[in-house]
Order: sequence, then C-alpha cells, then structure tokens
Amino acid sequence: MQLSRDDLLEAYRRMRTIRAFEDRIHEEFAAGEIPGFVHLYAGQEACAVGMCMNLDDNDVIGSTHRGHGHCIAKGCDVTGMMHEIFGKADGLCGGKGGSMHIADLDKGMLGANGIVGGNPPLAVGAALAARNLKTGGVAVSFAGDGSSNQGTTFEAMNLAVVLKLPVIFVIENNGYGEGTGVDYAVGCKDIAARAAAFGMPGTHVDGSDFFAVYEASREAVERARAGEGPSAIEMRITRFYGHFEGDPQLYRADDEVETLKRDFDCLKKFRARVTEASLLEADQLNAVDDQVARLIDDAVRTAKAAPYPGPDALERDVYVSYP
Amino acid sequence: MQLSRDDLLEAYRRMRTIRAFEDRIHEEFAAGEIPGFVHLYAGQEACAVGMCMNLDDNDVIGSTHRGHGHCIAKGCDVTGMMHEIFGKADGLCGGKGGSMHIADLDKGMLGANGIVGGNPPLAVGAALAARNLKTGGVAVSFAGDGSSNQGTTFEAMNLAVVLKLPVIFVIENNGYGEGTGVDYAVGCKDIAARAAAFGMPGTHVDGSDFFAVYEASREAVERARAGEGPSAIEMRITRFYGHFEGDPQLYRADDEVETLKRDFDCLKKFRARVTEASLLEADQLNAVDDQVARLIDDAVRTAKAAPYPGPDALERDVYVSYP
Amino acid sequence: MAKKTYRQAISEALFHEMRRDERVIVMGEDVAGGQGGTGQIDAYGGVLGVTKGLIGEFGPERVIDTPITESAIMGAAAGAATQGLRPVAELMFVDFLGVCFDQIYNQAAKFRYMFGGKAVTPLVIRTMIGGGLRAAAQHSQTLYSIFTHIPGLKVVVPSNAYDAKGLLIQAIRDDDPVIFCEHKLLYDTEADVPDEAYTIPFGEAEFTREGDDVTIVAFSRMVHLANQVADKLAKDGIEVEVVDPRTTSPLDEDSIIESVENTGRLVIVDEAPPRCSMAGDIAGLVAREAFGALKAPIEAVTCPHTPVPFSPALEDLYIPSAEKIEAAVRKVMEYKP
Amino acid sequence: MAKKTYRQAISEALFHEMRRDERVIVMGEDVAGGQGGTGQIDAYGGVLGVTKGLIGEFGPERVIDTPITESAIMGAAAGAATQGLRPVAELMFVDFLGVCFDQIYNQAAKFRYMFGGKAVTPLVIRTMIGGGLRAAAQHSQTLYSIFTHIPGLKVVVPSNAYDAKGLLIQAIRDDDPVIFCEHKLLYDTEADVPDEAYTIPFGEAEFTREGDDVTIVAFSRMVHLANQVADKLAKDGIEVEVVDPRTTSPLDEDSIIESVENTGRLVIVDEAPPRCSMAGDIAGLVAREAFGALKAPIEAVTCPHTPVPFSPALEDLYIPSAEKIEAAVRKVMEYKP
Ligand SMILES: Cc1ncc(C[n+]2csc(CCOP(=O)(O)OP(=O)(O)O)c2C)c(N)n1
Ligand SMILES: Cc1ncc(C[n+]2csc(CCOP(=O)(O)OP(=O)(O)O)c2C)c(N)n1
Ligand SMILES: [Mg+2]
Ligand SMILES: [Mg+2]
Repeated sequence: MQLSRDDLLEAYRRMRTIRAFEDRIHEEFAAGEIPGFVHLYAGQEACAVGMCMNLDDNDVIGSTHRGHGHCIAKGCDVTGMMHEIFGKADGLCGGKGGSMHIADLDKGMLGANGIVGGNPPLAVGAALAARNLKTGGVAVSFAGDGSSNQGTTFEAMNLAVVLKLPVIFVIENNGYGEGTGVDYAVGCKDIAARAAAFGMPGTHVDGSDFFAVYEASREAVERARAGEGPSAIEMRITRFYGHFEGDPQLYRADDEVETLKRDFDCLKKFRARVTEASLLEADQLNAVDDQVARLIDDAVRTAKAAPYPGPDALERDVYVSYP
Repeated sequence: MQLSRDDLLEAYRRMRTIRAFEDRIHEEFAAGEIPGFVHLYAGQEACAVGMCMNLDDNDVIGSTHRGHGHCIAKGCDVTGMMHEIFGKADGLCGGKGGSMHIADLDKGMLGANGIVGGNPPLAVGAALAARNLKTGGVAVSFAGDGSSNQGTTFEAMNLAVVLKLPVIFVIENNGYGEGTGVDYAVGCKDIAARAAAFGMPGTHVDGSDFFAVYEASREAVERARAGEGPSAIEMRITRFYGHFEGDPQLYRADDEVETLKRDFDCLKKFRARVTEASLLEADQLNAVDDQVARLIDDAVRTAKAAPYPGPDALERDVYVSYP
Repeated sequence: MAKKTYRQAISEALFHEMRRDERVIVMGEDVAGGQGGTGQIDAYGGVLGVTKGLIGEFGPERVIDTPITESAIMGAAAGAATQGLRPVAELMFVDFLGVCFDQIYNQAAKFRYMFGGKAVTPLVIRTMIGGGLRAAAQHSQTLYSIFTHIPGLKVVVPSNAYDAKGLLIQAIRDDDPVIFCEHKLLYDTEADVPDEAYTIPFGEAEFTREGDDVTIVAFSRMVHLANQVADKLAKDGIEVEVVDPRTTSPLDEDSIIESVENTGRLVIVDEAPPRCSMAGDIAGLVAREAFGALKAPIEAVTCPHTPVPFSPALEDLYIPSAEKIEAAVRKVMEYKP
Repeated sequence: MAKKTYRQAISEALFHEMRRDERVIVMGEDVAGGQGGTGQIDAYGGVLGVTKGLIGEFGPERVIDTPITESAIMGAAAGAATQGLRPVAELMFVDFLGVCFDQIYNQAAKFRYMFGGKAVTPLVIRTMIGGGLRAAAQHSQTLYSIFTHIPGLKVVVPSNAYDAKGLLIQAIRDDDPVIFCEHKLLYDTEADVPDEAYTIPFGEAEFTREGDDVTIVAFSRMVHLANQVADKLAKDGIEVEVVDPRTTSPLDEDSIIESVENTGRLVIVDEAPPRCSMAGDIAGLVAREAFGALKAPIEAVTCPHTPVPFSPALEDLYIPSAEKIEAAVRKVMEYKP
C-alpha cells in the first residue's frame, strides 16, 4: 500500500465527484434537460479511480459509452464535461461530442466511445506510441463484460501480447450488457481467464473495493512500465442505474439494485475502511462531499446558462488542414 | 477405431486425390495455365479427410482460401473443381468463383473463403440451422493459425458456446500465416487452450496422423451431434508449398520443407500404418494412386478444352429474384 | 383500417411471418433483452421495443438474444440462411456496420454470384438509421448508400408505417439479402395499416404528391419534409411531385425518369453526407436518362460533409430541413438558362 | 530523371519519410513478412514487395509485422496517431475493409470533429484496389467510394508512379487520416520520378490530355484507358480532355467544372459498380454546377452492378475497357437534343 493520506483524499474526491455527477445527471435527464443517450457510471467509481490513481497525464486511457467516470478519474474538467453533456459551445468537445464522446487528449483521455469494443485497439495504439516515443507512459483500455465478447477486444489483446506493449485491459464486469446477463453472454465462466489465454496475466478483483482495485492496477501498471507487457484485470462491480437513462430495468429483480447499493457501494466501503483505520476523519470526507456538491451545482447552473454552438461550428474541425 | 477397410481405402483415396490435385495445379500454375491466386493444401490432407470421414452431406463445412482439400474431402466433384479453377463455364461455380470461392451447397460445402476469419461465423450459422431445423447435422469451421487471431473467429466461438451449437472449430496450425510464423503471431503458446478459454473443450493433435485426426474429430462430432455443444481441435501440420503459388518462401529455412516432407507426410504415414498393420495391401493403395492420377489427368485435359463463360453470364445470378 | 405506428407495423410484420413460417427467426442484441438477468426475459424486446413479445410466443430458439458480437450475428444469420432458415438479424444501429460489414458485403451479398448461382441467402438485416435523437456521431448515421453500392444487397428505406409492414414482409419472403433501414424518428409516426399480411414489391416508387413543376426524390424520413414543402408550395402555385423510391436497391428508375420528364426539374433530398451518396446516384441517373427534359440544374439537399454533431443546435442545422428543401425548389423554379 | 515503377515510387516515398521523421512507422501483415519463421525476416516486404527493405533499415520497432488482425491494426494505428506517431498502416486488399471499417470511419475519421477539434490523427492507410489479376470477388474491388462517403477521411487514387510518390509523401505529412489506394495493375507501370522527396497537394486534379470536345473524368488505372481513347479519337478529330482528380476526397471540383464548362460534354470512367459511386458523385456535381454548359447527357462507364467475376473471360468484360469508353465518348458527341 503506497497511498498517502492526500492520495486517499484525492481518491475519495474523485469517486465522490463521479457519484455526484451521475446522480445529478440522472435528475437532470429525468427533468428533460439533457439531450441524447446517457449511460451512468454510478456504482463503478472504484474501478476508474482505483486504476487512474496509478496514472498521470502522460498515460492514456480509452473508454466506453459509460465514460463519465473514466473522464473524471483521469482528471478531465468536470465543468467542461457538464457543459459538453448539455451540448454547449464551451463544453469539453465544443458540444459536438456529447456524453458518448467526451475526450481530452491533454489529459490522456482518448475518448468515451459509442462503439462497444471500439477502444481496445486504440489503447494498444497509444501503448505503441508510448513505446516508440519512449514516453514512459502506459495505456489502459476500459471495457465492459459485454464488450469483452467483441472481436476487436480479443484482437487488441493478442496484438498487445505479440508486440509486448504497455497496455492494461480492464474489464468492468457489471453483470449486464444492456439487459443481457453476463452469465448468458460470456461463454466461459471467467473473463479474466479468457484474457489470460491470450498470453498475459489476468486477474479479478472486487470492483467495489477501491484498495483491491488499486493494488491490482498498481501491479499491472508497474509491469507495463517495466516493459513486461500487457495484462488484464476483471473488476466485478455493479451499476446503480439502468443501462441508459430511461431504462426501466425489467431485466433486474425488484430488489437487486437495493441490495447492491447496500452491500456493494464502493463509497460506503471506502469511507468505512479509511475511517475505521483512522486514515482519514469523517469530517474531512464530509468536507469533500460539500465541495463536490457545490462543484456539480455550479457546473449544472453554468451549463444551463451557457450558449449553444453557433452555425459556424457546424462545418469546422472535420479536417485539420481545412478548418 | 471404427473404420472399416472400405473406409480406410476411401480415406486414402481422398487424401491421395487432394495431393495429386494440388501437385498438378502447382505444375499447371507454373506453366501459366491457371489464372488468379492459388493456395495449395498439399501436406495437410489428413486434417480435412480425418475430419470429413466423420461427416455426410447433411453436415456443413466452412473453408478458407486454402480450400481445395476441404472441398475434395467433403465430396465435391473433382472435375468440376478443376474446371472452376481454370475459370470455365462448367466449373463448379460457373467460373465465377475460382480457387478461392469453390462451393457446393448440395455437398454441405459452404465455400472456400477469401477472407481470413470469414467462415467461422458462417459455420455457426449452419449449426444454428441444423439445430432449429433438426437435421441432425453438424457444422465444421476450418481455419488456419493465422485466422485464429481474427476477431471473427473468437466471436464465432463465443456465440457457439452461448447457444450451445453443434459446431467444431478446426484450427489447422501449419506454422505460418503467409510468411509470419505462428510463434510470433499467436500471443499464447497454445491455440487449442485459447479456444478452450471460450468455454468449450479444446485439444490438439498431430495433423499428419490421419488416425489421430480422425479420433479427435469423431469425439467432437459425436459431442456436437449429441447436443453437447461446440469444441475445438488444433491440428498441427505443415504445408508443402508456399503460401500462394509463386511464393519464393524466403521465410523458411532452406531445408525446412525437405525435412517436413520426409518426417511429416500424412500419406506416407498412413501407408506405413495400414500396410504394417495389414489393414490394406500396397497393391490396393497403388491402384488408388493410378485411378487418382487418371482422374486428375482427365480433369486437367477437359478443363483446358472447356469453354469460358459467355457474356450473358456476367450479370446473371447476382440476385435470386432477377436472374 | 386502424391507425398504427411504424413500430407496431414492423412488429406485426414479424409476428405474421414468424407464425406463417417456422424457418423465420429473429436474432440480435437484446431482441428479447433479459437473458441471464434476474428479472424478465423479454425485458427490452429490442432497445426501442420493436421485437417485444416475440420471445413469449416463439421461444428462445427462434428469438435469439446474442452477446455483443455483430460479426458473429451477421455471419451466423448469413450462414443459417444458406441452410434453410430465414433469419431476421438486428444490427441495432446502422452505425455499427463497421464491426461486421465483411459478413454482409463479402459473404452474404456475394454468395450467389461467387458460387455460380447456387446459393440462396434469404437474410434480412433490420437496422436503425438517421439523426434527430441527439445520439451524436456514432449513432445517427444513415449509411444506406454504402449498402446500395454493393451488388447482391437489396436496400429498403420505408418512410411510413404502411410501407414498413408491407416491405418487411416482402423482405422476409424475399430470397436475397435485404437491408431494412428503420428511421429512429419514424417509430411513433402513424398510418393506416391493415391487420392482415400484405407485401409491397421492391423497386416500386410511391408518388406521395403529384405535380408538374418540380420533382423531389426523397428517402425515409425526408419524404415527410418533402410532402410538407409540397403542400406549402402548392399554395403558392408551385406543383411539386414527391417520389419516394422506398427501396434504394433495386431502384425504380422508371418512375423517377418519368416524373422528371414531366416536370423538367429535380431536387433530391437525402439525409446523408453529400459524397458518393444517393444524391449523386439519382442525379447521375437523371443527367444520363432524362437529360433532354431537364430545365434546370439538379439540386440536392443533403447533410454537410461532416460527422453528425451532438449538440441539438448543430444537429438541427445538420439534418435537411423543410426550409432548405423549399429554398432548393424555389431555386430550380427560378433558374433561367 | 529516372524511370521508376509505381512500386518503386511508393517504396521511395516510404524510405524518404521514414528517414526524415522518426515518428513515421509502417505496420501491417507481412510488411516484412518473415517474423517467427525459419528463414529471412524481410521475406516478403509486403505481399507485392512494396515495403521490402524497410525493416532492414528501420528495424522491427518501426516496421511492424502484425498478426492477421485488421481491426487491431487500424485501431492501433489510429490510436498511435493521436499520440504523436505517424503510422502508415497497410490494409493489404481494400476488400478487407469489412473486418476493420469501424476503426477507420467511426474512430479515426471522426475524432477531430467529435472531440471538438482537439485530436490530430495523422494516419495513412495504404491499400490495394482494383481488378485484373483474376483475384475474384473478394480481392478485386475498388471501394474508394465508401471511404469518399465518409467525412473526415481523405482518399487518394494515384494513377501513375510520379503522382504516387508525391501524393504518398503528402499523405504522410498530412495531419488527417488518408486512405491511399494503390491499383494492383499499376505497380509495374513506369514514369519519370525524381529521386528527391516532393509533395503533390490534395484536391488538385491533373489534366492528362487537353481538348475542347469532351471531358473524361477518370480515376486510378482508368486514366490510362482514357488517355488511350483520347489519343485514338484525336486522330478522328475529337478532342478529349482527360481529368485525373488524383484525390476523390477532397475533390478538385473547380477543375472538373471548368473543363465541362469548356467542353459541354462529360464521360466519367470509374472501375466500380455504378450505384452510389464516384460516377454519380461527379455527375451530381456537374449537373448542379455546370448544368448550363452541358450539351449532352452525362455518360458513365462503370463496372456492372455485380460482384467481380473470377473467370478471365468475364473479368475482361467486367472492367471498363477502352472500347466502352470510346463508345461513350462517341455517344455524347453524337447526341442531338
Ligand atoms: C458495436 C456496438 N454494438 C452494440 C452497441 C449498443 N450497446 C451500447 S452499450 C451496450 C452494452 C455494453 O455492455 P458492457 O460492455 O457490459 O458495458 P456496460 O454498459 O455494462 O457498461 C450495447 C449493446 C454499441 N454501442 N456498439
Ligand atoms: C481479412 C484478411 N486479411 C488478410 C488476408 C490475406 N491473407 C490471405 S491468406 C493469409 C494467411 C492465412 O494464414 P492461416 O490462417 O494460417 O492459413 P494458411 O494460409 O496457413 O492456410 C493472409 C494474411 C485475407 N485474405 N483476409
Ligand atoms: Mg456490462
Ligand atoms: Mg497457417
């Protein structure tokens, strides 16, 4: 365990920010304020944060349709994200990307991705660039259990092994791809073992346990930085909301989410652990909660007030060479 | 072992036919008589035949760019194949397919395939049809070691397991995908184990040993017919010619093919085994050799003489509904 | 006749054909949508509810939920089709063709020709097209021009509930691979739809408005905008004829040519970027076959050559609008040689 | 200036740029072609020998043999491009786009726009197009119209060795994703090619013949046939202007319009099926922008709406021929309104 108290507070801040961000979007979406398709990350915070606490701006992550958490964990500007999700001109992508395409290349955030299985090959490419340009960076591909059935994911794993690239495949197994359960859709019983069969170490961890995620991630990142090649981590986790906002979740038993929220909430677990071990005080954590609440409030307020992109934006930035 | 003497003779006939077919095409190609891209199966005969001796016309196979052997093993008309490869009107596909697209749906031969990784999903579909239509049939996908890295192959495996379909994935590991060695291109050490990680039994056999191939295939086919789902067999084998006709094979050590021909020739091994065990007489085998030689001679002769398709064929048979 | 939505019409077509023919199956991601979960098995019935109820009546062997594995779905459907099933496979959003296109255009589309006329591949791929849901660059494309480019595929773009039902039944009974493109914004639109099964032949355009001044050829949702413009301009004395080809492949060339030969003016409305698309395709046809009748340049109202933007403010500018169509019509009307 | 083949010209471009800029890498299947074998490591240098020698000079970190895994190749190249490398990825035959298209059109092509102008993706995809090698339906397509349809991609179709070198160097230095289409039958054709590096800007057509009677717009190998026809018809007093756009995206619309405004007649020659292709694209452009100048219908010489047949007898009929081009030119010349 190498986390300082500051680190722990930072980890908590990121997780709490994700939770508050998503809870608030859930409300705003229900109120009809947010356009488009939105997939919330609430419940999975420890996965993104436990991994990204091991990374810096030099490292690159590829994300999914459920990307807000990865963005926040990797340090994207929360206000810029909120503005983006509202489709505003000063959003992180000028309003052109929206929830499914938030990216911030300066932060090493290579984009949420609307295509299931879209990012693993891209992450391999980022790792290739890191190797060739000797940046010392690593790449992390976040994917879901559903995405783990997509051919692109396997191809990416194999190519990473062949070229021995510094890339980590994180499979966030939240039990469902849309409404289809993982036990139905994944032919084998163990996604991590399947990844391992591609020739790299594969482990699984309880994705609601920040410390377990952090440790497994640390090992994988160290391995990658040391030039020992790729590895995979299956993080078993749950999502607290539906697949997308508006999903009635008929594929879930009535009490499933309740139970999971009770027993499997990474924030609760983190809080209990750090306070019981006297690593952090409840007051400190409460203060973070308040700061985060204000941040999100402000972000939503300014997002609502901000202007939409003007017509001149429509044909801009398709190409670098003729802007 | 359940093969009668007649079966053994038939197996030998098919293997010998493949060998003679390919040896002759090698010559004709070199002489400039054959158009297009041609990939020869010589050396791998026991794989196709050892599997297909377990199948009948009700069963379906999907094949690859290196498809002649699979076609012959599955019972396609050899003369029709030769005419096809010469591009003639009375070829098995009317001259429109050529070496890479020979098919005969009546024989359960779903086509050679110019796309590496093209056939595994199709074979899964054939198995699905067999299940739903209760034909009792199974499907076999032949693929190469190179093809085993293609995402489509993995997706097909996973879907087959999820739906528990009667399909067998044969991976003919002949050491190379074009010029690239399998140890380089396949991230793990064991293709069969990788298939197994998708949730089905996976084994490997010496692909030059007809009897080993036959046995492994028999088990897999029985399992599939019994409704117990898919499995995979890696057959370790070699090809005696280049990747395509015209390939100078610079990626192979000078003596590699010589050595393999000496120690790893399925026809030689088969002959030795059946004569030593007094299952068949050398005379019987020689007679087959002669018959096959005549068959191929005739096929080439008539293929050369046969007419090309006429202009009316050009736009015919794009659609069923407007021929 | 009862008013029914486009969604209902498509659902009815599926129920009809699955009852009529055991070989018809439906497969795709979440076509039922609860397999392996802790709740209902027919939880989604397709992400937009179009296949709801099928699994209840026809069971999981004929209504097959798959993993997220489009190449395997399309390939398995194509393979099964060659062996006597008649699969209706769902490609949830057409935008996902990129992960499975090979199985569609190199395999299913080419079997019959490559195999010398021996294969029969009665495959239907249902897919959602179009913008307007703020679904951004990877969930809002139309892309039917790509399918139209490929010999061996048939491509259907129904603009209303009545056509959707008849064309889908035709597609399922058809022996060739058919791409059936459903526009997301049309699911809740209504039309009179008979309860019984009926087919609409491919390659027969519908004239949704008749007129002698200008021909508009429009596809899918754009037909509605074209009709609006026609109605509006009729008040100004401009008689617009609106042609809805209903299938882009085969294309009812005769109807288009006939109309332009009468009007002498053509505006094409296509919700797609302008390059190598239906806009050029129709223009090329007319500039070759009805050149002598043309009184004005051929105008096209398309999306710009950009990905689909997310922001509502931009997406509204991106998709062809009634205003732009009207302007194009006026432009060709006002053209002086 | 030395005569060099198209193959040599492309090879030279790669050597130049790899020497000039460490960030340039080459990756694909068998771009060296002997990794993991028992013989030479540079055994193939690309299936048609275009990348031969690169691994010897630049080593396996910059000349990367990959497994057969097109999605991962294209995706990795795209991802690497966003992070500062300048990958030249090989898609051996364009026909294989179906197994990797998503990474090209939904990812690489859209990054810049989706991410609000922040991404730079200097990716080149080299690929082989075209028929004539009797390579049949899955190895003979052109398919550049599909790339041209996609906003965010640039598409290059060099017709000769000189252009190939200059355009490839431009492609590698360009900051956008570029699809570089090499016609298989052109590799052994020769032209004068300078030894030093030079660039040819995208979107600038070349007039390979000048004339006042008919404009032919032709692409890639078809330019040679068009030139032949122009030379032949010149003897009959018909002055044909041949325009080689060199890039289909961006397209040099001005040159095409200018030419047709002068000649009043247009024939488009495109080695592709006719639907939603460059033939319609150019026709649409001209029927809109140069309508007033047109004296005759716009003719197109294309492949038929069929897959590419294997048999030499059929493939020769399939690909546009000089005879068919000549007939089309004569047809527009003889047109009487
Ligand atoms: C190629 C592709 N297929 C299907 C979809 C539709 N889709 C979006 S998210 C999703 C489920 C993904 O499941 P998983 O990978 O487990 O991620 P989760 O949603 O659970 O985070 C599906 C099927 C898509 N976006 N892209
Ligand atoms: C999608 C695709 N990528 C690449 C190719 C080119 N290609 C044809 S055969 C081949 C090698 C295949 O290797 P393997 O699967 O081992 O089969 P083998 O040739 O050894 O029988 C390659 C790369 C292709 N035809 N299709
Ligand atoms: Mg999931
Ligand atoms: Mg091989």
